[in-house]
Amino acid sequence: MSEQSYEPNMVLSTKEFDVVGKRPLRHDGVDKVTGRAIYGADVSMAGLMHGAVLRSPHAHARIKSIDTSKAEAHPEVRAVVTSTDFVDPGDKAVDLGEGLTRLSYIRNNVLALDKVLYRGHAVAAVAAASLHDALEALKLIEVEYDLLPPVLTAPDAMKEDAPLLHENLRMTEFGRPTDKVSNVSDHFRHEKGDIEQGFAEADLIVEREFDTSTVHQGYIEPHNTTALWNNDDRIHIWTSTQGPFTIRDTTAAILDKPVSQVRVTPTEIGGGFGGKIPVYIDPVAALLSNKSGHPVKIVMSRAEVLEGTGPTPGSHLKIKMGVKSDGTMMAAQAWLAYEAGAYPGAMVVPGGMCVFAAYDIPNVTIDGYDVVVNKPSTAAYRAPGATNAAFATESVVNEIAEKLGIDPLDLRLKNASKEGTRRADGPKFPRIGCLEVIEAMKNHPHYSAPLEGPNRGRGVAVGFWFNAGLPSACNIAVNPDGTITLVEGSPDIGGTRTSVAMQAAEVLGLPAEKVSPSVVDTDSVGFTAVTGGSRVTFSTGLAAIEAARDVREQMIQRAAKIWGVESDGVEFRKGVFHLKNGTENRMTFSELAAQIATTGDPIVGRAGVNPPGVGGSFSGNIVDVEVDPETGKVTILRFTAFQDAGKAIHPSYVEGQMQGGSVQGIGWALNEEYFMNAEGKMMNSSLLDYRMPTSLDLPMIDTVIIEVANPGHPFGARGVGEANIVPPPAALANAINNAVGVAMNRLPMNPVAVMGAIWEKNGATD
Amino acid sequence: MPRRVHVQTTINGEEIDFLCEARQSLLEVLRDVLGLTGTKEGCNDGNCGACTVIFDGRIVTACLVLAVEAEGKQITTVEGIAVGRELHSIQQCFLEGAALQCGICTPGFIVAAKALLDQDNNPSEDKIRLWLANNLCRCTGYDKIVRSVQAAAERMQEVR
Amino acid sequence: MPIVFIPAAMKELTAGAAEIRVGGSTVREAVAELEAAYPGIRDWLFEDNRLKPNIAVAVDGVVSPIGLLQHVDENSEVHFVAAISGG
Amino acid sequence: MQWFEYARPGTVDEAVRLLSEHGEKACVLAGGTDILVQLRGGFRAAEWVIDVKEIPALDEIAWDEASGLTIGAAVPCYRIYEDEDVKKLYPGLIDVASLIGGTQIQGRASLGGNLCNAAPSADAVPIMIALEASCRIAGTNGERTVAVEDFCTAPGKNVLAAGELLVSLHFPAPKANSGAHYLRFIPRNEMDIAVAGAGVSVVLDNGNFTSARVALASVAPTSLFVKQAGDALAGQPVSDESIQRAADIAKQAAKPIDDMRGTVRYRKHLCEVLTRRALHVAVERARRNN
Repeated sequence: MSEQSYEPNMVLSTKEFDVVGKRPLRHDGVDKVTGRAIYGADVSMAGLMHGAVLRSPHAHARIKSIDTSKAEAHPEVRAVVTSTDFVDPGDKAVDLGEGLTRLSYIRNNVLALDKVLYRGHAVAAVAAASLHDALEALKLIEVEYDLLPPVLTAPDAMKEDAPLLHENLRMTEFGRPTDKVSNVSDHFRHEKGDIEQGFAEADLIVEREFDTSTVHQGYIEPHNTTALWNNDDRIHIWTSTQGPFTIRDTTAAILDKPVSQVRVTPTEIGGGFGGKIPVYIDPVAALLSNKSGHPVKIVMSRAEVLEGTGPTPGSHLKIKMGVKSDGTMMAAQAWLAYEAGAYPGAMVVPGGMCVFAAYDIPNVTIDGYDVVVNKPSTAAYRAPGATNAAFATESVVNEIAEKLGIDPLDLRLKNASKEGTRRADGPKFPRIGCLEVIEAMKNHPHYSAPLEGPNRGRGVAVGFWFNAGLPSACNIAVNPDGTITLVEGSPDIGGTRTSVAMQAAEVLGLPAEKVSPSVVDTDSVGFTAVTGGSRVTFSTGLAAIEAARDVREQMIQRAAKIWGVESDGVEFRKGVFHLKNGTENRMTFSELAAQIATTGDPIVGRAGVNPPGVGGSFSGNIVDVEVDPETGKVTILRFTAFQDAGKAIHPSYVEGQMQGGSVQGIGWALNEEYFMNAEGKMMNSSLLDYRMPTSLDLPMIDTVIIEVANPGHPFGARGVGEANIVPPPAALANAINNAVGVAMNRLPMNPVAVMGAIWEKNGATD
Repeated sequence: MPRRVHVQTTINGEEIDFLCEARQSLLEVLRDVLGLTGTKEGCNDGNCGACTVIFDGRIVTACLVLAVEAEGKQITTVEGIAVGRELHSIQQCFLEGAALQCGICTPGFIVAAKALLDQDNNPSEDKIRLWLANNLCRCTGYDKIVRSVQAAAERMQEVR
Repeated sequence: MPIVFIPAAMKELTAGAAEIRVGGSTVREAVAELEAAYPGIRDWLFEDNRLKPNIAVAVDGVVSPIGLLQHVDENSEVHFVAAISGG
Repeated sequence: MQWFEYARPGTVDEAVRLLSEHGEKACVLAGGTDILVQLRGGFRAAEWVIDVKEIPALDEIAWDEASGLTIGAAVPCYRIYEDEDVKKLYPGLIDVASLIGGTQIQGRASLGGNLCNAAPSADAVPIMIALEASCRIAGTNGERTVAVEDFCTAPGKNVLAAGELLVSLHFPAPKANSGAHYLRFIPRNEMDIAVAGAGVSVVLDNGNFTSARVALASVAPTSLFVKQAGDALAGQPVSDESIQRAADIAKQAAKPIDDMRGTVRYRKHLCEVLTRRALHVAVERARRNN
């Protein structure tokens, strides 16, 4: 498009502030454009050894023996470890940031004990003077395996005669343990209303099945860690992680040490998207350090990242929806089976909570199955579980709209969830922006723009993510020059130093540039949960607001002391302290800050929060595509992303989240997949063949930020990191269908798949 | 001790010599021997562009160059893009345009974009996208990167 | 009195009742009353004398960070939902 | 990575001497975009890496009307697509030089390396076959010349004996009213391996094909020269029908496999589509050269 008659990035602002909503430069920006920022792999120290991990070449096998003697004899090798080097503290249930799991699962995933459950499963590790030597030494480790048949998909793993990954895994059903040994670790159900009655009252019922492939978060920076097990038995870890406290707690649990003995310094982090929450190599590096007496650094290769860390689940889904002929949704049923990978914990629980979240439907049943398969143990990925579910639901909703001859956005408006709508899992929605997002989509010039030419089509879809609150801590100190230093524990993956600093600045009437934010180690700030769940700008932001209010109160008291009045005689407006009652006495923040040292104690604000009032976020896409009917290749012509941000604290980085999430959704939709052979080997474990979108595969990603204030945040903010990845696959499926008349029910919708669907539609035999 | 090779080269305008093993890549030597850790490793097989450097006037991925090949060459890394305390227009525009989120791909993009603007000060959006297609970014969806390169091109034209 | 919502899959514990009015001013007190009336509720919700880590308490639609300590009033709706965070 | 020694010979003779001295234990380094990945991944072993980029004969582009175009085996892609003679006379070569890898890869990768690597998916090979290119090979017993279509023998294998070095590639001067084009299909728009590719050349005369050549990528163990597809066009009028026939022949000739990049059916189908589309572009180019 050469002439743009519209604004590519719009903010539908509902409330203005002094700092919040502006676009200051990010505080860590200069270091990141000059190459000075220190990421995990950049960490270096005297005596550093390089670690490397031996990984299973088999997807499912029993380990008969591991002989490390030849590797140990290698002249450059300083240490070799296997799972027998862990002290076994016994098993227990632990909650390490991403819900409940068993410690044994995490420990066995870090280094396999008796079985390998996926190709790429870590088996042993070495530390040597150089990485080249460490890699050569890995070849000297002899592992004897008894091969077992692998099972690679949820439907296969659920069969009665399927090979079992865990001989003692008993299914939990409806919240209670059963005696059934199975690859299904959990079966849950949400019910609302009377599903039979609902379908009986429907005029149109659409029922479809869908499959989605395993996909990876695809952060550009591989996992890395440097561990020093010091002579005083304290362990210091420098690592690239979304959750330094999670790494601390998990590593301590695995090594059976008190958390106080583990200190984690989060380095700059090169992307995570949920994938850098679990622990992989940190305890291994710690063991190697303990054995060698040196600090040990491990950096994964790209193949290790793809084969040995947690992608997000592939899934098999069935959706059935019934509507009145006027479009009123009467009943909806979902059957969701997600592949957890090697250990229980597929993202099917949130998938079940999101699958019909956008709609107010009186009768709903949702069944979810958490299924282990011989693939890497899965991890969160941006609105985990929701994208799979929305692909299915939104595809069915689009089909209903087409069958009823109703505009797909009108159908959604008619049934949209709103404040007070009861969700299928029970609670009522608080204030949400579902309607407002859909209305903004309808009103956008993209939706009414003509789309001409053959094989072109337009698609829409909406998505939802709950977002998280969880604990955050923050300290603020006032400097004599009128600036403040802000200390937080949330690794900054996308500009959150600035979005957090801006909230403190707003409270104190300062420009954002007068805040100096730092992300510090686990010994230097109060417990802070992961940078995940779209929570940092909300929760750590709230901590910053509270800490800033604490500073403001102390500053008011100090001004009152200086002026010799009670503190209620001082008023603070826009960065200036005023003496009430008519006099001209005023002090700017800087003027007062300069007097702190001579008028009393240093001023330090602090806050720890665990906020309720999390605001969920709705999102939507309008996408235009052109399909080459001879190759099945999909070209995106135009893409507009919509999302409710509550209040966009820093609109540029909100847009960035929307654009990045959209493009990850596009990659998931069109090309990304774990292409496994029958033996469970990933055939495309490189960035050449795991096809993430390049700059040449995309148009500009236009954005519309909708602001439906979250009552649970002083400025109205909602987390914006995740909901944006949810709609693209369904919107693209819809657009492809609109372009060439084929309903795609499987991700990825790559050229082979689209061509196959076109052939099937045309009845072509060759 | 295995035989090491002595290499003389020029990095960011400074003559440098180092010892390396023949099997070490330029990326390894930049990062581990010379401490120039601004050049990042994302894949080590030429497919992500995070290790992009300018090598005798052309951008290459440093993971696919042997360090011994640096003999007598002129190399520019991200550390050599700013002039003294003055950020390059591309760096400034990346900051102003919010063209980075996690920042791990940023050095590669900045080096690649500089090489582009050095040879074409008014590239089309398509040309920018094609030129940068060997640089993967997973955070931004490229929109703000492309816009920031366009903005830098405009700014560099104004300066001239 | 607050209303505790019983998920369909748990209704066999409550003789089929889906919504139960109980006394108490915190979730913990409400659960204690519920257990007294319908033994088995605690086993579903608790492990090691605390709420299972994969279960969260939502009062009036808002997931409570303090769980069992959350105050409930006369008209509160109490749900036990899955605890999730995200990516 | 495995330990190896490095040598940078300055002449063909010196390179040949090193290669014959170390035999199977030596490998040649030009742009390194394939070989370094293979050495690092352990797919290939070498104790000596012989860097041939500084040998003048491997590093030059030369054109004259009588003998045609010579491209040194180690000349990186960007120098090919920035060369004025190549731009004017061999647009088909520009097609491939500008689509191998991305900008960074094109700063290093060479046509010679693409050929020696002998991947079934090599993008440069089909167009070189279509352009009737030949390979100048130096060895201890002097030089020999091999047609490009005879150079690769199996995936990763070629006709070079131990001690032999590919020096340069030769392209005959383009005939009047000729045109060529390479078209590949990839799921992304850059940075991808051809699912299938078609390199074609045509020579026209008064609305008829005088001759044509068609070669395919990624649908056989080596780049596939489909002589019968080109022969079917010779003497035929330039028309949708004649082009379609040639495309159908290409499709029948393809012997692809199922893998992560495509199925047999899909790849055979692509051979028809790509050959047809490439021929139309080649015809357009031939007409413009009138």
